[in-house]
Amino acid sequence: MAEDEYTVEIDERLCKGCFLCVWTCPVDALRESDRRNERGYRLPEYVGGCRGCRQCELICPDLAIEVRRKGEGS
Amino acid sequence: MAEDEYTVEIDERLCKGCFLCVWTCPVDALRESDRRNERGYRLPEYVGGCRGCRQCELICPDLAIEVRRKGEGS
Amino acid sequence: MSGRVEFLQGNEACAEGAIAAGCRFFAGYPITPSTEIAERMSERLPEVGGVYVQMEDEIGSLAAVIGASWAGVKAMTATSGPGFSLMQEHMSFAAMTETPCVVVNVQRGGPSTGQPTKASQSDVMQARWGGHGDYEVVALAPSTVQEMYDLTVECFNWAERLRVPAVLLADEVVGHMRERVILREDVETVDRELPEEGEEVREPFPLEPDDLVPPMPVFGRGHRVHVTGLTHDERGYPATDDPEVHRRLVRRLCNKVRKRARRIHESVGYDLIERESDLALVAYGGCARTVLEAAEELNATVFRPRVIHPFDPDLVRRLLDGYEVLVVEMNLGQYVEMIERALDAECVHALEYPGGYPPTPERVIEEAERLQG
Amino acid sequence: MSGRVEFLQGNEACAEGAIAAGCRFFAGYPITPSTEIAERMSERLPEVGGVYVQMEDEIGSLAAVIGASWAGVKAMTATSGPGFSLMQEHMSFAAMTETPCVVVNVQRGGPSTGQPTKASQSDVMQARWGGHGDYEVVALAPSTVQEMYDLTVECFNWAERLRVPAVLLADEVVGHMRERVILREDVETVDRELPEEGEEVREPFPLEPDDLVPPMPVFGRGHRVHVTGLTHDERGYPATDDPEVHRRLVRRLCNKVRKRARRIHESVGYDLIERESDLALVAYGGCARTVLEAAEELNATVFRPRVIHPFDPDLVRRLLDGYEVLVVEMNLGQYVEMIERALDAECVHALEYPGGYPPTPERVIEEAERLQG
Amino acid sequence: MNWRDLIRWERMPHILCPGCGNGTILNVLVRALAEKFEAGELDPDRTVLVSGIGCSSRLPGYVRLDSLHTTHGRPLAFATGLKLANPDLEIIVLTGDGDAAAIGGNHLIHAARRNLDVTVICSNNLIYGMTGGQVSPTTPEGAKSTTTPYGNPEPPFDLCELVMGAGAPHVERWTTAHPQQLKRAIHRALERDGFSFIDVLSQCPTNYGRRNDLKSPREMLEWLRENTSTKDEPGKIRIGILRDEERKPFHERVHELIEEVSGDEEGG
Amino acid sequence: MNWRDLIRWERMPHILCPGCGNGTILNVLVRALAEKFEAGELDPDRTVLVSGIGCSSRLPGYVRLDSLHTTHGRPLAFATGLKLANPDLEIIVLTGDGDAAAIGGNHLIHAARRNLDVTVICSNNLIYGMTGGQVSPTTPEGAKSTTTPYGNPEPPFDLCELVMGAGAPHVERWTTAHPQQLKRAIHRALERDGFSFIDVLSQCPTNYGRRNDLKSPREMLEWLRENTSTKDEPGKIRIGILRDEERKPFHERVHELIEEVSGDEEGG
Amino acid sequence: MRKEVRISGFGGQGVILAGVVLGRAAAVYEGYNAVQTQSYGPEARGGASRSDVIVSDEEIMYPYVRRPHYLVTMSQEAYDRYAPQVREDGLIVYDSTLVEPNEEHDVEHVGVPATRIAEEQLGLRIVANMVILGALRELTDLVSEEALKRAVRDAVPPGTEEVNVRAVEQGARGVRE
Amino acid sequence: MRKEVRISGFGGQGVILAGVVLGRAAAVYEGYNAVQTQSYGPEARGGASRSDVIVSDEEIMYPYVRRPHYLVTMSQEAYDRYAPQVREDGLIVYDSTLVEPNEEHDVEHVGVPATRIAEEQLGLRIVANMVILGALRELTDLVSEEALKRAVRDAVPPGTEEVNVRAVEQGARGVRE
Ligand SMILES: Cc1ncc(C[n+]2csc(CCOP(=O)(O)OP(=O)(O)O)c2C)c(N)n1
Ligand SMILES: Cc1ncc(C[n+]2csc(CCOP(=O)(O)OP(=O)(O)O)c2C)c(N)n1
Ligand code: SF4
Ligand code: SF4
Ligand code: SF4
Ligand code: SF4
Ligand code: SF4
Ligand code: SF4
Ligand SMILES: [Mg+2]
Ligand SMILES: [Mg+2]
Repeated sequence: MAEDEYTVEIDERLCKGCFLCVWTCPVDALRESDRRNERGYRLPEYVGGCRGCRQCELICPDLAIEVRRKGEGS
Repeated sequence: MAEDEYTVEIDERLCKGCFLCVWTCPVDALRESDRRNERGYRLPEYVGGCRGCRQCELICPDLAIEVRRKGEGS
Repeated sequence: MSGRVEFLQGNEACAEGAIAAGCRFFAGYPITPSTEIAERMSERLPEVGGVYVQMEDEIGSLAAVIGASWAGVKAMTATSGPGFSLMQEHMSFAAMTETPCVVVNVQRGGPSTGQPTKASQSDVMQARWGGHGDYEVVALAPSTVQEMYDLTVECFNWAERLRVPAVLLADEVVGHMRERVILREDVETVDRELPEEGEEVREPFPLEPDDLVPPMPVFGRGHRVHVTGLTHDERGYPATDDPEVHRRLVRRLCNKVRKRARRIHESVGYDLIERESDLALVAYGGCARTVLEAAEELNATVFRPRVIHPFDPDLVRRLLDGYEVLVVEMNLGQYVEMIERALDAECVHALEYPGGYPPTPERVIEEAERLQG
Repeated sequence: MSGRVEFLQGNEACAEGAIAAGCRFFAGYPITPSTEIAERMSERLPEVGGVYVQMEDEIGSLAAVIGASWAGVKAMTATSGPGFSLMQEHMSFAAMTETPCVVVNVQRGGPSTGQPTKASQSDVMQARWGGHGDYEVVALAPSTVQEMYDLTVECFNWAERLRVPAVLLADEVVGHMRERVILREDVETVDRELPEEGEEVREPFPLEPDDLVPPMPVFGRGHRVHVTGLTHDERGYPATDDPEVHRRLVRRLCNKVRKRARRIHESVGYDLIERESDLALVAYGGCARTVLEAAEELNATVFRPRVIHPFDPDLVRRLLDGYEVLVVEMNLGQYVEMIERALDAECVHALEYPGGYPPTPERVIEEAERLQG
Repeated sequence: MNWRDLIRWERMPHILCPGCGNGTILNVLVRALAEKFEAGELDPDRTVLVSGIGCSSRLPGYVRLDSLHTTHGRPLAFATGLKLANPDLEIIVLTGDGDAAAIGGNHLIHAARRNLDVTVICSNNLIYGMTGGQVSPTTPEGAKSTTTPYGNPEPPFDLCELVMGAGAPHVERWTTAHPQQLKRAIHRALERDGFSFIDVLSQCPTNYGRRNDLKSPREMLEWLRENTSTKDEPGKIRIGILRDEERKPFHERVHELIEEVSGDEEGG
Repeated sequence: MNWRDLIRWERMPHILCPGCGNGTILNVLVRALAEKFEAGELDPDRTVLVSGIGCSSRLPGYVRLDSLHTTHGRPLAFATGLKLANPDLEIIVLTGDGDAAAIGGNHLIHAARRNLDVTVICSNNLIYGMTGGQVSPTTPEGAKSTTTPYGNPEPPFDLCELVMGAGAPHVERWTTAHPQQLKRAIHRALERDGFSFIDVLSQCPTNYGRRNDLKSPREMLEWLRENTSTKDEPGKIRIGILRDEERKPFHERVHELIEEVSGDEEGG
Repeated sequence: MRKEVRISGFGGQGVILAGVVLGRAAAVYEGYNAVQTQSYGPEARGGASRSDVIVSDEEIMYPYVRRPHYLVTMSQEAYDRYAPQVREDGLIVYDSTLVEPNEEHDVEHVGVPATRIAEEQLGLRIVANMVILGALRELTDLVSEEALKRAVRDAVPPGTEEVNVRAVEQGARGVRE
Repeated sequence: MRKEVRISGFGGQGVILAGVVLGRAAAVYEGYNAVQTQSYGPEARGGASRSDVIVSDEEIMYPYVRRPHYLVTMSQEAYDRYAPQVREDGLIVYDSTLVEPNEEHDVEHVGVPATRIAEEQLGLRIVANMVILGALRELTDLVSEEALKRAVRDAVPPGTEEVNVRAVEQGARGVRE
């Protein structure tokens, strides 16, 4: 499998585990994990395959996601 | 001219001289007069020819008009 | 007291008290920390055949309550500071039209949106002075969940007896705490006096009715009355140009409450725990709980009124003259201004305690000691 | 005083005073007997480049005024009792957000719709206590058409100086009468202090600003501030759970007015006509005209405050201690309750005179004579 | 029952100005009511008038029925309480353009949404009459009023569009130049179960006409007659029945719920 | 400008519940704004957020712009003052269904009528979120809330119909399941001179979903996606651009009048 | 000097304006103190209308007219209502076109056919108020003619200054003759 | 006897209900006085949640918990925040599935794997609150087991009475063993 063109970063401090990102991703590049953050919310995780549509970024109610094209600054 | 079938009574205490009755009468059976009531309002007067349409009665803002078919009680 | 023993929130007890008092109509608009009253009413009223309606705002809520009252039904609303502010025009209307109704204000921190979930007693003066014009209301302040029940009943009774708006001046402390409450079955309820059904009432607002309160010609019973917030004569007709009509009307509206101040205080009751001390503590509502505890420690006298309005300066004078008085309130000094009117202002001190919680007993003791030392 | 001599209605003079004070925004809703203020503003403001807008109600009117004030423009509304009741939530909001604004209440007979075209002073306590929560306002009462002009200017100045809502507590007597008025050109106007333009203001609500009043970071100048009616910290951010933040905030909001009580009274001025007598008459607003005349006849001392709120009990004590005091008001006893706090209640008497007109001097003399034995 | 028995004659003549459209509305209303009472379709002892504040809102005070003259803008909120607390009452709300649509706009749209069973007769004289002629939310653009001395810069509401947008099922518009049609409209409104709104374009000669080149009541009625049409004609205001649907009224929904919950057919 | 510069990070995480639609609205809004600022089409120093009270109304407190968090229901009245007093301000009003259409309904319809130049984003979650889940004027019939334990007996508003009935020229409806479209709608609204209303169907998982068989935020979005359509489909809620007209905004009318009267091009 | 004046008539005759003009003349152009009041409200709708003015060289405190020195009246209703209140040493100036004086009122009366003068000599019925005001001034010297005319010019609708000033003059002439 | 109890955890664990049940048991079925309070508002959204109960055989005036005798805690965050406030002679009952106690807090600790018991023995994670409440009762005898069970039956959603009562029993067993 070719290396992803994008990175998907989730700010664990902000995430509240609603999994809307998981719901919206058209390519299932995100999924629920069992990891919890400090406040006890379960976190999503990036499993690869992002196509950079940024839908997860835009829907996240907690502004916790940043999708970046590799090699680009933020 | 045949005698009118209707009487048109104007309660002078109530009339405020707006002449909407005069305006509405389809047969010009009412007209402005120069008589004034106690409060100084000019009064309309009945000049005959009423056809009993009761439009004057219904439009009068001061409930001052009563149209009666002759020989009928009120 | 016989009745069901329950462990309820003050707000829930208030709703139960209303139903026990005969309330069958509630119109409201949610607002923290009073919302549980509306919520419980929405569940309970249909069970007893009553109507719950959530209005578009607080202005409409009190309007609907007044409307229901003129339909002959005991009616209530509940709110908190911001909503109570919006109700003031209709408090004034209810007073003018002599409409029995109950308004619960579960006080939270103000001004403005302030501290929506925290306790306060900063609407005490507003209860009397919030609307325009001269009028009087009855306002009662509960200190326990049981009193949320009992004083709600009292509010209905005084509202009906006097044909006035009655205010339950609660606060978040008692509104949100849970305690044992006996849902009394033996509550005494008072119903407004009605004229004979089917009789046209030609003088619905007589100048000098018995006890200053005329019977209430509610709608739909053939009384054919006109009710207006304008200054009106005995017939209920607008008479806005006659100074004498206005004077007699508003004086009666005030006097029917003012002249009963003592009777209301005595009937609703107050706590007076007299101890051998130069110091008397005064507190009411949720804050009084602290003060009762502190007074025990301090061996000081305590006065806890349940009736906030009408104020009875003579009573206060009789009870508290000669003491150094410390008034403890969750605000920046409101009831204390009334006490100052009754007593020598120099002997009256205040522990002003806004912030969202009553002071601890320790804080009150500290203040009392500072005062005495 | 230099300026144009005019013969105007009090309400018209008020509008002219506002424009002289720099008011460039008026939002209102018509109501008798204040409407002429709106009417004149609708004509005059466009002439001087200002905005007149008639809102959908009084709630919206004061909201728009507060909005305009945050846009950096001096703004005002005018109303009477029923509308003033509707404005109470926003009085409380203006106090909490420290928004300079002026609210004119031309008082008419209440409660409720009452006597729409008749004079009254029955919203005096409402001006201070009408909204929920602890806050303070400045309220001034004019007795002449000239004072309708001058005290409107003072209202703007105190509103801007203290960042508070200021109330012109007028009444139908002075609102509707016509008198000579000098539209002074030399009015001293005060403008709020502003932070440097373009500078982000990180602490718009410092805990202890100079004189307790922080500069006002109006919108559109790059300050990037958040303004809320919730209890807020120095940064303006909601902090509704911290008792200390709330306490410090509301104490400052009240103290910036309370601590200046004397200064405000001295700066705005009051009438004290001392005569050799045991009797002092107290009156304000339209009613004071009667009392000044009666006092001359009675050879009694007169105190006429122009500042109604904040009350200064020390000043009153200093001026009136030792007198038998007769307070004359067009209501059922409001200002007199404040006087009772300051003086020995037994020496304080009231001529309560609702009904739509001030008492005649003869009526006051009669009352004074009855009192004196 | 004769309409004369419905007037509080001891209060007549009323305070309205000469030629005021509110007078015609009063006239038409009492006749419509008398007819309904006469026919036994309504009970005068259970018919209630509710109004706010304004010249139009003074009308209930002249009618010998139970009536509640409330605060400015709020009659529909009071009516909501009356109707829900006693569903047997037949409620007619008399209001003005300012009362209904300026300060009272919110109660208007919510009553329409809920389908509160009341008949609203809005005397729409395009002005605040009672307070002496200030602009109202129905004053035409450019018109003069005491607070629009340079002409009204605000676009007005179409009150019928507004209440229909809020969900009102029965909406009509007539004018005081159409008293017969107005009477029939009131009959229809009283017959409908649910929210009926009648927008009555009306004349305020004192405060609107004078300032807007319509010197007499007659000129104003002439204008109303000429500028309205029961058809969609360009440049004319549409009058007539604008919507007439059936929906269950609010009090029935509420009382059905109560019966269901309380198990009591009588609703307690 | 990067959208990150528009967030008051020191206040994050915000107080909204997990999966709250208001969060998505905040997200979309700050990105739309950042794009406008970046393009030089708007000036951040002159862009102002105004809100009432409710969860949705908390959003301005997280955005690093001038913002006014007012009283429940009144943001549009405050905005009227701001805009008229300083027409250079670009004003965005963030409101909820309760804030805009219950207590605030009157200001909503009057702002629409006047064509006040603001962009209204109404987070319509069909419930009062902030106070714990009471019925709102957009709660569907029969739905459960803490004050409709037996199901809601009231018919809801269609907010878009309501504001169109009041005269609003630019009206769109989207949902939080359509963030891209919502962002474009916000762009359009900011570009329009005049009253723009965006009804955003949004989710309150805590207080609406839980009581109405929509257990998770995802189920709620699924519901929103499935029950809405940009075409008129039976049984579906219509989303999209519902009206897009041009009319002169209110502040321009007022300031033209001022210029005319004062003879001052600058309006004083 | 302190004089109480009541100007009365029915709605539409301009009695309010007449009072305002008189007060303005006194306060702005004569340096007197003057207070004008009137009654508002339902009672002021239709029927009798009145405008009260107090003119004084001292401060005017209580602002309402109690017993007028001068009553100007342009309608029978107003005459009947207010004539009994006039002071014994007072004066009643009435529009003789419209008012029939009553012998019972034992104060000085002067009749001026103000409405007729307005209609016939000025061609404008509605300036009768200024005619009678001119007459009052002439009879009482409450303010100077010059002051009154200046106040008239200030207060009447633009474009009608001249006819109103002429009305004042005609009124004066009417009682001088 | 006057005992202050704080029950804490995160939102959704039912700590409020646990407090209400305890208070109800004491006030309704034991004839004690009891006051239950909790914190409302933004601070109560997400994160730590708590329910305070005071049980006493005398009148309870000041209603808030100052220094708890007993701390029941079902989350680390709550444990960390509230453990330091417990009285020296107090007791901390913690859900050992979720909380790691801290040696620094020198008061008696009892761990109960409430969440595990709820999940494994009752098949319903959300009754962990009743498990730990049962444990508290067993350890403190604050109210009788009977009283507690009756209160549970009153307060839990209809249909879930039995599982909740069993949870109480399992909690008691968990500390008895
Ligand atoms: C709260 C409040 N605000 C304002 C007023 C003053 N007011 C009385 S009637 C009225 C407007 C009347 O206009 P409308 O409703 O159109 O009735 P109309 O007189 O034209 O029939 C106003 C503004 C009031 N009485 N109460
Ligand atoms: C005058 C007033 N009444 C009531 C409230 C209480 N209150 C706060 S927010 C709110 C409703 C919020 O609902 P909505 O506008 O739909 O916003 P949401 O929280 O759902 O986003 C209420 C009733 C208040 N703050 N002020
Ligand atoms: S959408 Fe955001 S908050 Fe929700 S799970 Fe994904 S990253 Fe977390
Ligand atoms: S950017 Fe698109 S493809 Fe990539 S993770 Fe997010 S939603 Fe999936
Ligand atoms: S319509 Fe009535 S009030 Fe008018 S003139 Fe005719 S009778 Fe008189
Ligand atoms: S009833 Fe008809 S015809 Fe007869 S006078 Fe009246 S309007 Fe004319
Ligand atoms: S002011 Fe206008 S609406 Fe009012 S009574 Fe007079 S004409 Fe009718
Ligand atoms: S209560 Fe509802 S609307 Fe409010 S933050 Fe939580 S999920 Fe969002
Ligand atoms: Mg009107
Ligand atoms: Mg909502």
